Amino acid sequence: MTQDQDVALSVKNLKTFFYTNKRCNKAVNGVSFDIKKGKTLCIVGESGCGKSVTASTIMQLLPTLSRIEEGEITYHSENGDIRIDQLERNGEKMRSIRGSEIAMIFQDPMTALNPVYTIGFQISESLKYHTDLTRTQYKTRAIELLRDMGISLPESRVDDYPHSYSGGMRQRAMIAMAMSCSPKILIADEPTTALDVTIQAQIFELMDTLKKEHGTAIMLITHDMGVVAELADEVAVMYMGNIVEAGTVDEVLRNPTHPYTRALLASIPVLGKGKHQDITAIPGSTPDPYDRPNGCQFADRCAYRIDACDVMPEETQIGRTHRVMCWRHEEVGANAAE
Amino acid sequence: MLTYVIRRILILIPMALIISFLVYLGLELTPGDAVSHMISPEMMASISAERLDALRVSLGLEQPFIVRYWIWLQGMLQGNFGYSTAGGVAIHAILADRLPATLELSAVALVFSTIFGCVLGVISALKRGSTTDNVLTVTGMLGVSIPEFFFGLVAILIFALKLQWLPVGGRLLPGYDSYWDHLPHVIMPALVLSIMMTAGVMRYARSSMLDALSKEYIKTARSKGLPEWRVNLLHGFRVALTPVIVLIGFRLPVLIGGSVIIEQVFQWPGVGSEFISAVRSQDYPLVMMIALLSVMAVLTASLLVDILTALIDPRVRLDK
Amino acid sequence: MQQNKDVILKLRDLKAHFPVKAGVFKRTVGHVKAVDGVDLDIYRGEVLGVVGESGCGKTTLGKAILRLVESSEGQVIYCSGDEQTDLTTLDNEGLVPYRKKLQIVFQDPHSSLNPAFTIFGSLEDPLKKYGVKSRAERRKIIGDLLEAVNMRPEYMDRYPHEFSGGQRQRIGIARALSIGPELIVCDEAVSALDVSIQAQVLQLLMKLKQEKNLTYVFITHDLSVTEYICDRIAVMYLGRVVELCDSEELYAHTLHPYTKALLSAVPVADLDKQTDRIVLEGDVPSPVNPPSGCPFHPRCQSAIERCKTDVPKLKRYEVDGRDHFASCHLVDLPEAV
Amino acid sequence: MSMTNTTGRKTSRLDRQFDLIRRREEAGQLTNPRGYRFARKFLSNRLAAIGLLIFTIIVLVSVLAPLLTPYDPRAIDLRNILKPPTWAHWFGTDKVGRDLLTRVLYGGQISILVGLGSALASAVVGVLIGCYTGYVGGWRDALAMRVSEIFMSFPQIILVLLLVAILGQSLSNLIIIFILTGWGGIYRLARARMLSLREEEYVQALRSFGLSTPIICYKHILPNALGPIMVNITLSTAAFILAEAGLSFLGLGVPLDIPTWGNILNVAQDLRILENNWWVWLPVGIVISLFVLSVNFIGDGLRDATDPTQQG
Repeated sequence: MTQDQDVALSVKNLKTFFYTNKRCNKAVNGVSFDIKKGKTLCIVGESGCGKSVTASTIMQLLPTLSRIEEGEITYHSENGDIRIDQLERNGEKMRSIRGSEIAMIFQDPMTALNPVYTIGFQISESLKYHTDLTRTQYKTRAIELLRDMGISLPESRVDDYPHSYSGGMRQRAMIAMAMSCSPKILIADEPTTALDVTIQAQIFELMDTLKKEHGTAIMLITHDMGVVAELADEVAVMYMGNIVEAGTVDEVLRNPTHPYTRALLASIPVLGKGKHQDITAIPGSTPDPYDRPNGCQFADRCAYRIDACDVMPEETQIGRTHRVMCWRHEEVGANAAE
Repeated sequence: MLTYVIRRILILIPMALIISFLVYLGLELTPGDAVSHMISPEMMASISAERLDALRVSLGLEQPFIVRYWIWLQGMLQGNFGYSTAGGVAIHAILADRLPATLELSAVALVFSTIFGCVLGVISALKRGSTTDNVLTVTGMLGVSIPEFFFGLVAILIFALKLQWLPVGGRLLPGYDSYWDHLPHVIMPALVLSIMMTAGVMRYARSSMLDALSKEYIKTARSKGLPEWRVNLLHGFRVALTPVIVLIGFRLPVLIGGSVIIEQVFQWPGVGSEFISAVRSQDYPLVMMIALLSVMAVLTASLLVDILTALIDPRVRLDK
Repeated sequence: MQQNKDVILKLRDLKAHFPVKAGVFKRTVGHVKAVDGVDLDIYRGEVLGVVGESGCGKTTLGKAILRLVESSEGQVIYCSGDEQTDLTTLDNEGLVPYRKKLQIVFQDPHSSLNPAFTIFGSLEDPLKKYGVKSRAERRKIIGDLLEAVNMRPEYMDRYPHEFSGGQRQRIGIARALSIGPELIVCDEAVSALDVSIQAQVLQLLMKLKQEKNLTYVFITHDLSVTEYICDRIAVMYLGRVVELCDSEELYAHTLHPYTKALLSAVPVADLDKQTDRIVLEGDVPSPVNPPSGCPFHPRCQSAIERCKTDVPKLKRYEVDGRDHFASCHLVDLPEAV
Repeated sequence: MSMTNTTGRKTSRLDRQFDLIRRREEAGQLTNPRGYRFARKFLSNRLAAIGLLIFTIIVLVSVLAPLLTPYDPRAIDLRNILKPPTWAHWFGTDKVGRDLLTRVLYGGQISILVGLGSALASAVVGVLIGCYTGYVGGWRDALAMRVSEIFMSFPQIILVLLLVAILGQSLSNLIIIFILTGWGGIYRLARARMLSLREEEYVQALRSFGLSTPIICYKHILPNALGPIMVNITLSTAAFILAEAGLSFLGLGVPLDIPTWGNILNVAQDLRILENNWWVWLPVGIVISLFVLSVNFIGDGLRDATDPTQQG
């Protein structure tokens, strides 16, 4: 693959395994993708598919009982490439990237902020370690950031504690914290799952503005296909530790080529299609991560299953940007086009 | 914050009243002439039976129970704690004599165990699963399992009787009263008491710290690129501190209990050993007063703990 | 009004206020007006959707119907033929016959089943209470219930942790069905499930509704699901119903500005259907001190002077010959319709 | 089979563990554990298993004391006073020639009875009150809370001694006193668990069926609170055994004519015995410490086994 000029971070054949309870869970089992400058990559999948683990792996924020087994995570910084997977977990080099080059926001703004410190203090912590600002400038900058994020009365709000913020405001404060050092990449791990739709709309609008104004590359993790359709430039669909299908949002949503993607899209009601829309449930449930099928992880629930599916399908490039992991992708794709 | 403190105090007052009432009830039910609790024995010996009756009336003792309680309570608030039946000494004099010794012992143990307990607990939590952690955990377990007096006995045997480095017990020999003279006396009881307490604080600090470290905001702090010491101490320990302080407040009764026995083992002339001799000689007024005093100490400590936690944890402070 | 339909439950000016205590003496300084005057008729055999954002009182409304939270004012009238009973006036004993008619399915598949009991253990006590004396009979009933929710009867001897989220939710439905209710409140019944499982449970609910002639009050924040499953929809904001009409009608002719914003904010998984989003400013105000006048006016982009002072009533409008209720002053303005 | 560690970091102890697990996982040797998760986790905790072993041994030898020793714990033998350990008297003899091993064994019966019995009884009282008032809330809850606060603001030993002074010294009095002073802690624990468990959806489901309060709170909710309660019972057993020993050591616990661990230690207050006759007090002190240690190990093991957040 030729390296695009505008790729901010590339992940190749990444495997992250968890070792809790003396078992080995292959949470992320060989995923590859690029995050491009000024674009949004959505990683979509159900709970337990490994999407959040992928995000934590990039930030090296994994729990103790887990490790990167294989693969490369390369951050293309202005001063050359950095292999994140080879850095020490909480070493100096990794810390200098976290927060300043790559920032992250989390799913639940209620628990992601430390309850005993003011919002201003928590924002200034980032500034302290990644900028040359002086102590007095921290507060001005924090107020500025909060104002940018659309928090009213930032001058007084900056000295408030998280519990006096509403959920939406906390997520804004989280974004302010993440954006404080103008990172090149923003990883958002289900940033609106805990929020209401009207607040979700506010947060997405804010993220869209940031992407346009700062050229930030965004990796957005979500389980909601609607969010993908509205925000993504590119999509990667994950199932049980693999990216089963990836491509631009047009390719994946208009012409889904993996049976899982197709089934997923067919199983969700779409607003505005009325009461008589056709909905097909996916049979069965996701397999036990400790008792996975040998081959294709989706095989047991798949309408297209054949004997070949007992072997893990290879990743096939079916367009310049569109790739899929399925033995029968041609037939699936043909059906979709009908 | 002010509302919070006032609220805490207002909760405390009825508690203190109920407990003092119970203590008075106990006093009334135990054998002994009520007058003898209230006037000095010399006076008692020197007056006639008629005068005694007159005195009863003037002290209000023929009045209903609740009024007697009220009179007694007023006396208490003015520092009139009554008289010991055994020695006939005024209780406030006994307390004035014994309290400093107990406070000295408890203060040393409290400070020592808080600092060392927290430090060791945090180290143990940060190195979870390592050899250091395992050694500290088992040591802590031993610390809370060995009876304190047994620990004290072994210490006396080794350091006082065999090695003869330190005195067996007591606080001050007559004639020696500079601070340095009594330092050797305080070392053993204070250390024995502290080590018991330290083990408890350490175990608690460890689990509280582990709890704090598993929180989501620790991940947030790391994601900002903060150095580990800052993540662990400013984000982890600061939050873990609240339950530890609450625990130390709760452990005050344990400290008082421990000091009662330790004072006895080391013949330390504090309130605790006085209490035991009062129980042995069934000196009810003294027993009751010391019990009341210890409850008041616990209540005051719990108030202080509440205020302290409110100061370090904005959630507590701003909640109400 | 739709007189011809058979009403099963009438809510009349239902209010659920919870005291807020503060200050030195913990005096009541205000009330959380979780549900603040709701009038609703629920018809036999329909699926009534109750939608709104968190804190709008939809869950409290559902629980107030079942008396899982006590309402502070108003009536919940159960109708059967000519018999009408106000459930809020009954004591625990008197309520028992009605408990049988009304049941609830919960949101969280992890906390909705008792982890210490097998499925049989969890489900048998209600049956005992409602007169199934023999154990064999109870096992038979529970086995049949599990089959009805597409599970194997022998699963009744397993513990909840052996099941996936979707399976637990189906067990929760089986439990609600166990004593043969007429109306089931589904409190965010599919919200916590993965999307691929959601559809299974939704289709199961629809199947059961047909088979057992059930009525659902379907409480959710997910408008896409509501549209798919509900016959009528009530939109709630700060404890009140702001719009109520047939499901298709709501999407076709939205009257209330809040509903409009809500609908536009939902991300749609269809690239061809992207609409312009109406992004509301600010947060939902606190239900302790709701704004004066129309509770929505501080966030409403087309609010007029009148909205700040007058509380709009839920009024009936007729759009294309169908009933449509909304509480908004703007709808009364001539240019609005 | 060689593991490829492409990340190029140095391998640690943890890495080697991971390699082993992964190798076994891929070889299909690891299956989802069967049987009681709780028992498995408890026994895989080495300290807890050791604790259980020591606990069982001490309890057994105490209960079987009449079969194990030929002596009477109260038989005075003035020809054998303060004899150091011999084959005839493994732990030696005391001031009046009683066999110390026999006294330790018989003493164990009483000490364990006092410790375990008071812990169980105060747990029953605390759980009965805590579960009910915690579930129903309201004035009952407030009342129970106030009462427990009053009991708990007395330092335990002070309250115990106070009651000893009033009620007098006897074995049954001691147990009653321990229950009075001990119920508060477990009551609070049970209440706190109830406060969070009563919000669970399965509880609301039971309420929506109109089941009665005792059935809901004792039959359905209580089993879910048993984990922490069990842990608390072990911890309070340890505490009561220590308290009995302490009180008896002071001569204020169980009357001195009944052998208990604390009563045996009582003589060590005499400095001459402390210095010259170690066998009189050292073995029994070690037995108390071992027993309490074993109970604490069991408690810790229970806590880890019942805590779902624990991994490893």
